[in-house]
Amino acid sequence: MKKILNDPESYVDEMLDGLCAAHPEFYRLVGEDKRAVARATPGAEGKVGIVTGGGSGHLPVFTGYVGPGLLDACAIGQVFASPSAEQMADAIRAADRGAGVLRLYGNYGGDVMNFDMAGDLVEMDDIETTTVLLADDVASAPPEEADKRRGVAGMVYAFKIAGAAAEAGKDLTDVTRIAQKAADACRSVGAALSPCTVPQAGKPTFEIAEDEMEMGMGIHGEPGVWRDKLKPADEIAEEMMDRLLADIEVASGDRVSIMVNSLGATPPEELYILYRIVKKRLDGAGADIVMPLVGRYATSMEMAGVSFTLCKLDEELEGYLKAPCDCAFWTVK
Amino acid sequence: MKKILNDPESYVDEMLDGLCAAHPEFYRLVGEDKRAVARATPGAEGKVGIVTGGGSGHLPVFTGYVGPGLLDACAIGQVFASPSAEQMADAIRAADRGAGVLRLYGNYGGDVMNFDMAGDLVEMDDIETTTVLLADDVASAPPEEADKRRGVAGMVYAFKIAGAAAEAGKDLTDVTRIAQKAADACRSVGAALSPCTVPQAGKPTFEIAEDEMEMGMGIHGEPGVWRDKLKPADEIAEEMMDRLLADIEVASGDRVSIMVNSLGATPPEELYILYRIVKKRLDGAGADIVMPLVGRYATSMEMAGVSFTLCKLDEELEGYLKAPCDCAFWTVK
Amino acid sequence: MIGVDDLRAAAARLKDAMEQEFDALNAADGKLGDGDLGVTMRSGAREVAARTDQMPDDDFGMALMNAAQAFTKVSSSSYGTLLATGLMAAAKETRGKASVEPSKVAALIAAARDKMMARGKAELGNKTVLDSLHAMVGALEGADDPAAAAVTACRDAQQAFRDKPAQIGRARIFAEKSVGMDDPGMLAMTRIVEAVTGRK
Amino acid sequence: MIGVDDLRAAAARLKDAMEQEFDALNAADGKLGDGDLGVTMRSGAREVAARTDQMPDDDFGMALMNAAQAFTKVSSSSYGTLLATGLMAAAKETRGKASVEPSKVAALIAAARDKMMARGKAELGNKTVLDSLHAMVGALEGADDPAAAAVTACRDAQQAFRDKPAQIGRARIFAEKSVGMDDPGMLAMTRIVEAVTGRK
Ligand SMILES: Nc1ncnc2c1ncn2[C@@H]1O[C@H](COP(=O)(O)OP(=O)(O)O)[C@@H](O)[C@H]1O
Ligand SMILES: Nc1ncnc2c1ncn2[C@@H]1O[C@H](COP(=O)(O)OP(=O)(O)O)[C@@H](O)[C@H]1O
Ligand SMILES: [Mg+2]
Ligand SMILES: [Mg+2]
Ligand SMILES: [Mg+2]
Ligand SMILES: [Mg+2]
Repeated sequence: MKKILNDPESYVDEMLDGLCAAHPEFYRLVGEDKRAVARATPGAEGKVGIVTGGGSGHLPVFTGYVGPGLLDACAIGQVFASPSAEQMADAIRAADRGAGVLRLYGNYGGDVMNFDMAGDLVEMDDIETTTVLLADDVASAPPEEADKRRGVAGMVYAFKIAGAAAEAGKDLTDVTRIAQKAADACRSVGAALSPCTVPQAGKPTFEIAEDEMEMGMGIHGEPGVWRDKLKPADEIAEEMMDRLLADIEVASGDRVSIMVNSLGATPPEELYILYRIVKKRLDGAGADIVMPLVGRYATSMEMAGVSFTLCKLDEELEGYLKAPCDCAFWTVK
Repeated sequence: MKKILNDPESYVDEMLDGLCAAHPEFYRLVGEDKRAVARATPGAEGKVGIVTGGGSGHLPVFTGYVGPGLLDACAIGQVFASPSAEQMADAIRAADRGAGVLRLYGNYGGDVMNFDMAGDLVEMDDIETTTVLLADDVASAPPEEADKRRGVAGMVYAFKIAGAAAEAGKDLTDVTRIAQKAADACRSVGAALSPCTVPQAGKPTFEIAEDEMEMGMGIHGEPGVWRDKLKPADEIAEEMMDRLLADIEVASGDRVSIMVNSLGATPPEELYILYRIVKKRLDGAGADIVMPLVGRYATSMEMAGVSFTLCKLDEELEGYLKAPCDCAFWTVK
Repeated sequence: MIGVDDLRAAAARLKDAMEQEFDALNAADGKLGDGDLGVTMRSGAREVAARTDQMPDDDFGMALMNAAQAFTKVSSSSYGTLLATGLMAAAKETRGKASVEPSKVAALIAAARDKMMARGKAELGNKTVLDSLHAMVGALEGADDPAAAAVTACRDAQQAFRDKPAQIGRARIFAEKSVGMDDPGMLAMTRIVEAVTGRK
Repeated sequence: MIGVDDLRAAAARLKDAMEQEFDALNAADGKLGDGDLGVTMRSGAREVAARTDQMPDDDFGMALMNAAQAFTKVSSSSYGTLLATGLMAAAKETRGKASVEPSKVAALIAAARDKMMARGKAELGNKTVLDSLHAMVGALEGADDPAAAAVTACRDAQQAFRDKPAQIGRARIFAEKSVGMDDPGMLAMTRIVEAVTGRK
């Protein structure tokens, strides 16, 4: 797969420049390194701040979700690499409106260590912080080791729900509780068809034959649960739903949201073909589908493949999921 | 590039089923063949209807843009193939709210003949129709033969602007005039990096070497103006802007919108890298950029590449461009 | 006189011919266009043949209309749409009549040609199916053996235009490359006329 | 006594070593992880060496803090962040002191190990850089030649863990494959200690 870029070293900086130039109404670069993005118009004084952070190459994740009803700020590393603790501290400081800041991000070793260190750094600024980690990828560890799971597209639900709670004026304890509830309610599984290329590496993240797919592969090419011939869409969707429903109970009358997410190159046409089976399975379980999200919500640049994320709702989560939000990639009215 | 599908013959029907199942608040299948999509909630009685149509494989174009403030209905053919006149007539009938219907679509031979024929068919139902064709691709014919140009992403601006005018209660003559003004105000140019695969054909639409790109190539793989080594992002952007600005005058104080559109696989990260140069050039010309659109607005499934569309605004067009609209792919508040 | 039963027999022959010509027509169209002309003609001819039962015995015009609708239903490519347009024009001229005099066929083809010209906005001489039709109209004027004259006219036109550049449709962008190649639509019309007249 | 000048000399040796080990460390990490450990160490060591001028002569702790910040600035991978964490812990213990007694080094490494354990939430025995540090703490206790003892401890630990499965970080998902392979972080620590002690 070919890429449109200049110097690979400047890929992320140029991307951020373009993003902020195109959407100055949403995004503003902050921090010494200009590797933190904050809302163009900060949240109200006294609002709990929400920050995230992680490697680049996943737009709209992470940076794209900075905006009203969503995140307050985000630290951005090189492609697929953690930002530094200092950059995260910049994001935390930008997010702080005097009511504390929730760090809400995916469970990856480097990110966790750096966000912890960033927490230490901002303690000196008297900013109170809490942490909620997304660990929604069921293919990355068995249920007994659920805390070791990777965080993937489930973070979009967590951003949305926690963002709405913060916007509604909840305090840090409450926003943290609600974010944790949202994180706990999400289960994801992905299937990869073709890799992407990290600009600085210059070669694909993994190799896979023209007629193969890998079930459960991670968004950076981490190994999955099986690799085999590419199957028909309906079979892929059935297996992915099997894996989600084996990990979280969905009973008659439950209210759930479901995301059918392209990892990048896979077009929406194919997502909608998959959605037929997703809906059939949830209808079959007697669940009510709320606000299904079909599109590119968490990607790996030009990787081909899909992920499904199931988010089991209670009244509180559903209310925040449906609340308004705005950013360059997602508007809920 | 690999595809997720079942039987290639049923690709479009399954895609439409999934689309309507996921977004019943926006889309409804109508017509005998179920190959026309209409608004879930029809426009107000007495509102001018707007229909479009064309081949599948371009989501959000065409079907995706059915919704309040946008289109009323759309006829959809197989991938890259015209819908039938009868299917277009179904769409026109669904769009009709008693004030006539504008046919607003891209300049492709089969589509034009069928839409003309569809107009004849609905004459018997006493539905008055008008036509505005998009012919915005500057690479497809020289300015002297501008009427022979292909219609590409410019149609998104035309849908938005005409849709807002119709929603505002303008009559058929006025909506047609405004749509024609929007169509005339648009210029597009594309560059392709890799092909896509039409499911029924099973093989890529064209072949291109791993280190090549083609400037000016059409969205179905129609030949462009040159094919050469892949260039750095900034050079690509400069040349594309050169071609647009050579075809339409942009002077100091002009107000323009610009779309930086991915043909599918190209990720938003790369669009934002390109946007830096787009903005530099328009700033350099002294133009004011209004509501830049950066993302996937008109695609060719998993094709890699980009297109730029410049839309030169006057007060009337700008007002309608900024008016609210809603569909599963694009919300303007 | 040519009646609806003749039309039914012609439809059957057309279907057989188009099954046979499927690959050849796709290939001819594939050289300059999108390679679907065989698909267009085979699905159209199949659908026409499948509907011959519904052709009313006493209305040649309605029978032609029936054939036209078969094409609009299953083949909405340029060629399918143009053929449907031409068939509708001929249908209009013969509505209510049980049969058609052979001497009137030239006028029907002329009517089809004109409506197709209006529909496709191409001109005579652009190297399209219109030029085949136009050649037939001329050749049928006072011909002794109209069927043979029509076939010859199509073949000759196809050859006469071979070395001209395409000026319309997808092939236009390959105008230079098209010199020396048959226009696929003209080739298809030769095969159609051979089949419906039974003069191969 | 070990002073800030000794630290500067060690930083220079570390930089040279990490330039040399760039490919080897990337390759070791690439077998099980993302292949960036050479990048982490080279950019970190370069940045530390570039900042030695700014190390205050009279504060060993501040000098170590300076080195820690070099790592947080340029290498935010797991290893870079852990090293920075360890350096900060040692910095805290020596703040305000112009030099450090060699006998206190074991305690500084122990402090680093504990903070890194808290930061990375791994345990001793998980086959990580922590096990190298832990081995050094033990070996330095009453050693005649502390530098030699540290190098030997790192090498021995690396070998002792080679045949155990990885239990942390990216390598965990390849646990079985990792048996028989050096942990890249332990390998890197051996090279670091060889370089800073000058005992290759
Ligand atoms: N506008 C037109 N007017 C007359 N004939 C046309 C026109 N466009 C195409 N044709 C004829 O149709 C043939 C191509 O048909 P077809 O393969 O169906 O086109 P497409 O696949 O591009 O829709 C051409 O060879 C030509 O004879
Ligand atoms: N949580 C942890 N605790 C202790 N050591 C760790 C931890 N995670 C990784 N390491 C060490 O770091 C090494 C890998 O470092 P690095 O390549 O920077 O990781 P990554 O690229 O995955 O962020 C491992 O070999 C191991 O020694
Ligand atoms: Mg064709
Ligand atoms: Mg065609
Ligand atoms: Mg690594
Ligand atoms: Mg790494």
